[in-house]
Amino acid sequence: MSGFTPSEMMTIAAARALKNDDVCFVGIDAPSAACNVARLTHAPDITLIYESGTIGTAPSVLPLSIGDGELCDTALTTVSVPEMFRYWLQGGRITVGFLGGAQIDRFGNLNTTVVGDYTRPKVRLPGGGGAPEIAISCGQIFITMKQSRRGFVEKLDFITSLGHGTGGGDRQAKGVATKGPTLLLTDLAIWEPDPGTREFTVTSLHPGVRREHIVETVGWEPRFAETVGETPAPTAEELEVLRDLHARTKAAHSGA
Amino acid sequence: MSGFTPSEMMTIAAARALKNDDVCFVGIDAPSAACNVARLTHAPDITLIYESGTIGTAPSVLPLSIGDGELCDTALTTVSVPEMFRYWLQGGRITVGFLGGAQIDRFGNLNTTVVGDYTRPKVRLPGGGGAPEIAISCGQIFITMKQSRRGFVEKLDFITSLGHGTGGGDRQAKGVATKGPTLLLTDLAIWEPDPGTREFTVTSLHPGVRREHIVETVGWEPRFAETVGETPAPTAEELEVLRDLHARTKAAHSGA
Amino acid sequence: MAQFHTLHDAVAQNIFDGDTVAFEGFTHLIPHAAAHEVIRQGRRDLTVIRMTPDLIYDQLIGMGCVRKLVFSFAGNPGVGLLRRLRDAVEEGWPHPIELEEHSHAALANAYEAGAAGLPCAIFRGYRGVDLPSVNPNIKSVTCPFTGEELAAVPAIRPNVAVIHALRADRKGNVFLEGITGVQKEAVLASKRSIVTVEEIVDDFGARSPNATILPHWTIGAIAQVPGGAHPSYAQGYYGRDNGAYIAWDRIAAEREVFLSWMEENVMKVGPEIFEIRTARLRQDGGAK
Amino acid sequence: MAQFHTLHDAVAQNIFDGDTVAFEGFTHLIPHAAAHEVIRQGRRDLTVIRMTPDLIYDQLIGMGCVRKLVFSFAGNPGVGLLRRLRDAVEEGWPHPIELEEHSHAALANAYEAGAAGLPCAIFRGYRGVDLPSVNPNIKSVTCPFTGEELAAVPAIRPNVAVIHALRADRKGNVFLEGITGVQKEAVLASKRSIVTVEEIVDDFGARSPNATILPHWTIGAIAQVPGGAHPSYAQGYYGRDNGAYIAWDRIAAEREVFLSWMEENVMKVGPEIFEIRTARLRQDGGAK
Repeated sequence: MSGFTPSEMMTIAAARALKNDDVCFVGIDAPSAACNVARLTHAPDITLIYESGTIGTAPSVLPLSIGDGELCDTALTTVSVPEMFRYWLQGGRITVGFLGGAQIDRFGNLNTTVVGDYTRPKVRLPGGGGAPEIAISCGQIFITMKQSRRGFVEKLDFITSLGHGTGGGDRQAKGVATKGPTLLLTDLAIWEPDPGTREFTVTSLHPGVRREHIVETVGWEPRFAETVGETPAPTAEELEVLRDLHARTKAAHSGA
Repeated sequence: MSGFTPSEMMTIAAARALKNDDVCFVGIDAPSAACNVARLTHAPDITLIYESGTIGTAPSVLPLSIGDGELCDTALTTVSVPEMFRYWLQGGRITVGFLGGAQIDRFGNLNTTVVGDYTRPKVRLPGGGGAPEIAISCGQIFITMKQSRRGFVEKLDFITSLGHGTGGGDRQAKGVATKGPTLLLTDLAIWEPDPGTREFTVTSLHPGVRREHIVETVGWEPRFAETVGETPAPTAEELEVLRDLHARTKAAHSGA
Repeated sequence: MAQFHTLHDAVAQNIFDGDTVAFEGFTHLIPHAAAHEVIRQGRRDLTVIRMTPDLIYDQLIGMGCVRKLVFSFAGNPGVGLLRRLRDAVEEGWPHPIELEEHSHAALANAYEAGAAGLPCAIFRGYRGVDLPSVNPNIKSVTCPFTGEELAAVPAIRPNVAVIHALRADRKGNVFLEGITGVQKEAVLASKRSIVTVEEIVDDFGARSPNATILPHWTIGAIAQVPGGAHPSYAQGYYGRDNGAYIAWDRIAAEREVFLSWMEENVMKVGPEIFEIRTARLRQDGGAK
Repeated sequence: MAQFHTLHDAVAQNIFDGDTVAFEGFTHLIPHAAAHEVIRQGRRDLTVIRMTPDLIYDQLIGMGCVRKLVFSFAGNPGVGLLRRLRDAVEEGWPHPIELEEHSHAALANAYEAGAAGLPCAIFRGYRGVDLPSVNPNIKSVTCPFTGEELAAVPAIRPNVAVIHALRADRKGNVFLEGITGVQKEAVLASKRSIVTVEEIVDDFGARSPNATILPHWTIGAIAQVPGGAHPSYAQGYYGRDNGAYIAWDRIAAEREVFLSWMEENVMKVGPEIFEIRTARLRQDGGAK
């Protein structure tokens, strides 16, 4: 792997999965970078929505928070937070939501609440924020996370947001009609749910990544698709757009 | 009764009952005139709200509808209709609501839905509009209606909005904490609820009106307070303000 | 995804016999031109929803387009009753119609719930009144925290919402301001939508960051129809034609007068007539 | 009825030990100056509500003002965790605090229900997750029309709402725009309110007819505190001080560093410091 970092590969793989007519509920960090790279490359008309209420934003730098002023300045319009969660998220108008977390299990359930016991936590994490309802109201969910045994666990300490539950038809049985996590984009691979069990399965390894790397960084026995592809390396254009975005962002945030 | 009409007396009596710090939910016709006369005389800071969403309006002419452009042009701000009914009316922020109707009973319950049977009506009236919730959510209700045996009935054909129900504590028993109708202002008199039975009782006769006039125009045996006053006749200023408002209104609406 | 059409095509491709259609606009921005196109195209068996039926539904009902009316206040604002609606309800002319009657608060909440993707709305309402006894779509839920009983009505989810807005941009984003009523909610609650607009602009330019804008991906068909709200009004474009509202009372009083008025003023003309009708009102009522 | 006060008096007269207080502002317009005044006046046993606790609650918690926290996302946005909050939850320093944890959707709906005078909010949420098992204030209601089970949470009804807005006029009407978050709902849901503003103007002048304005009769106390949102921002006045958010992570890491920072930057100064802190940000971030 030379010429790009695993993080860059993860972000660019996420960007590629977005379509020009998608309406995305964007989180901070990797999702924000992925959505904006998509907008600046193959999906110029993609609609980006941040939970602060900004609809159709086109920031020139990545926001540090989900409510930076530039998101509002470049938005088609900005609505109140209750309206955002009622009319836009719960109303079923978001095609893709991005999630990540401190812990994920094989079915794409996520924990961003606590490590350890809820009442006596080892680490008190930020909590769910928008995630519990993003997970059930968006048409589909893309998850971006870096692989590690601490994060990719056999059993979550706390279920903050629902993926495919216990697998199979469990998500539907819980009264949720949306697709849930359809892509898990990591620094090492692309994972997709098995059509039957809904367990996340490696379908593509990033350039230079071997199966052992996956096994070593996941706290369960990972499954691989019958044919595992190789993720195309970032193009020069993709890398340039992403790096320019990060450079502009760094300059803007340190200058402020 | 010379120098002013019974209608004018009714409107001016209603205007006088409004205070400078009231927040009024205004209907069309007499209530609109009363509220605007109050604003142009003793209550310059009164807040007028129309159900179209306009908050703090100060129209120079009376609107023909509750959503005329001038209401919006002169408003502090204008909110959506769902917000008007949720945050402002149901939220308990209105101190006085005005109601009227085709029929009223002695407890201030009103009918604006049908004359006759609901499914086979003799006259299909407009229906409740905002009235059912205005009646229960405003701090208190002022009713303006012209007296007639057709309108002041022993029993309503249909209860569109709640007054004091069957009297006494019935309103509270129905789970309604607001005061309900505290004033009934007619072309002939001022009525107030009896403190115990909540039946509307004549407390003041307009100049020149005798008790027989009340009895003749009401479909039940009307009650009179122990001491019945005489409503002060409209002052020259009140009449001038009201007539100017009507003249401006007529000119504006026929000119349009 | 917003598509630009003629009004004829917008209606032909989006409203079908038997549909549930909400034509909204609260005094301001009532979509008269679109309703007239529906009448011209002879749609039948419509369930029409509207808080304040107004002239627009008097006309649809009188022309026999309507099977059922969902409403909360059926009057000619400031003038009187709706005579064609009364004739249908009281005399069954041109045919009987079904009524589903609510209060304003109920319908406003029901549109809001529709926009919010909920199956029902809850609110404090209908206490001590008769409407719940004649409308089975008024139920109640109990607050699980306080035990208070709240009214519940089903969310409104029409097949089609029809509104008139001030302007669209070339992408199909739609802008409205002033008295915005329940139009945004009606569009968001509906599967399809038709939006008539006063003008189509390159972009909306300087505006409040919180302007009421429906993004193009929430909109179905857009048709430019200047004056398309007449005799209602479009803030900043033309004023309300109060005289037409007052005149309607006489036109609607008699079946024959009504039918010949509709023949002359709706059936024989097209949407372009609305610009002519509002020419005078653009001078006094609402120059931008 | 809005009363103009110094920030000192606004806090002294409206926030008391044991009160439930919502300091709101969603990234934009966070009322830092008011929170610092509460810390200076030594309030105790507060129940504080906020969707995104942020630095402002890290400071209130670290200074021992808080008995209970109601929240949905406790992070330093884009930077990391809130170290003073973690210390209280994990180590009980300076004393243990009680947590009532929700999702954003739940709290947004709960504020909305509070503003709307309802006892509870219903929404589609919390399916298949663990939060309802640790928060008894998450219940459910069944839609009486479809049978769908919906989540229910109690409405938020604080004793006091504290917000920072852009401007007030001389009557005490309050104007905000941009990312307005849940501030309007928080004020309307509360019994009392404190609003700090960037400036007081004679009148708001030309504006959208649908501008977000809280009428003076919905407001309690108004205090002019230019820069009062810092290190958050005020759209059109000054930009977000991202550097201060990043620096906070280090300041809050150690108890002693935190305490001495608070002594220097909060206890020993007054609200006028906020104008000085934002002077530089007014040039780059957000000249009007």
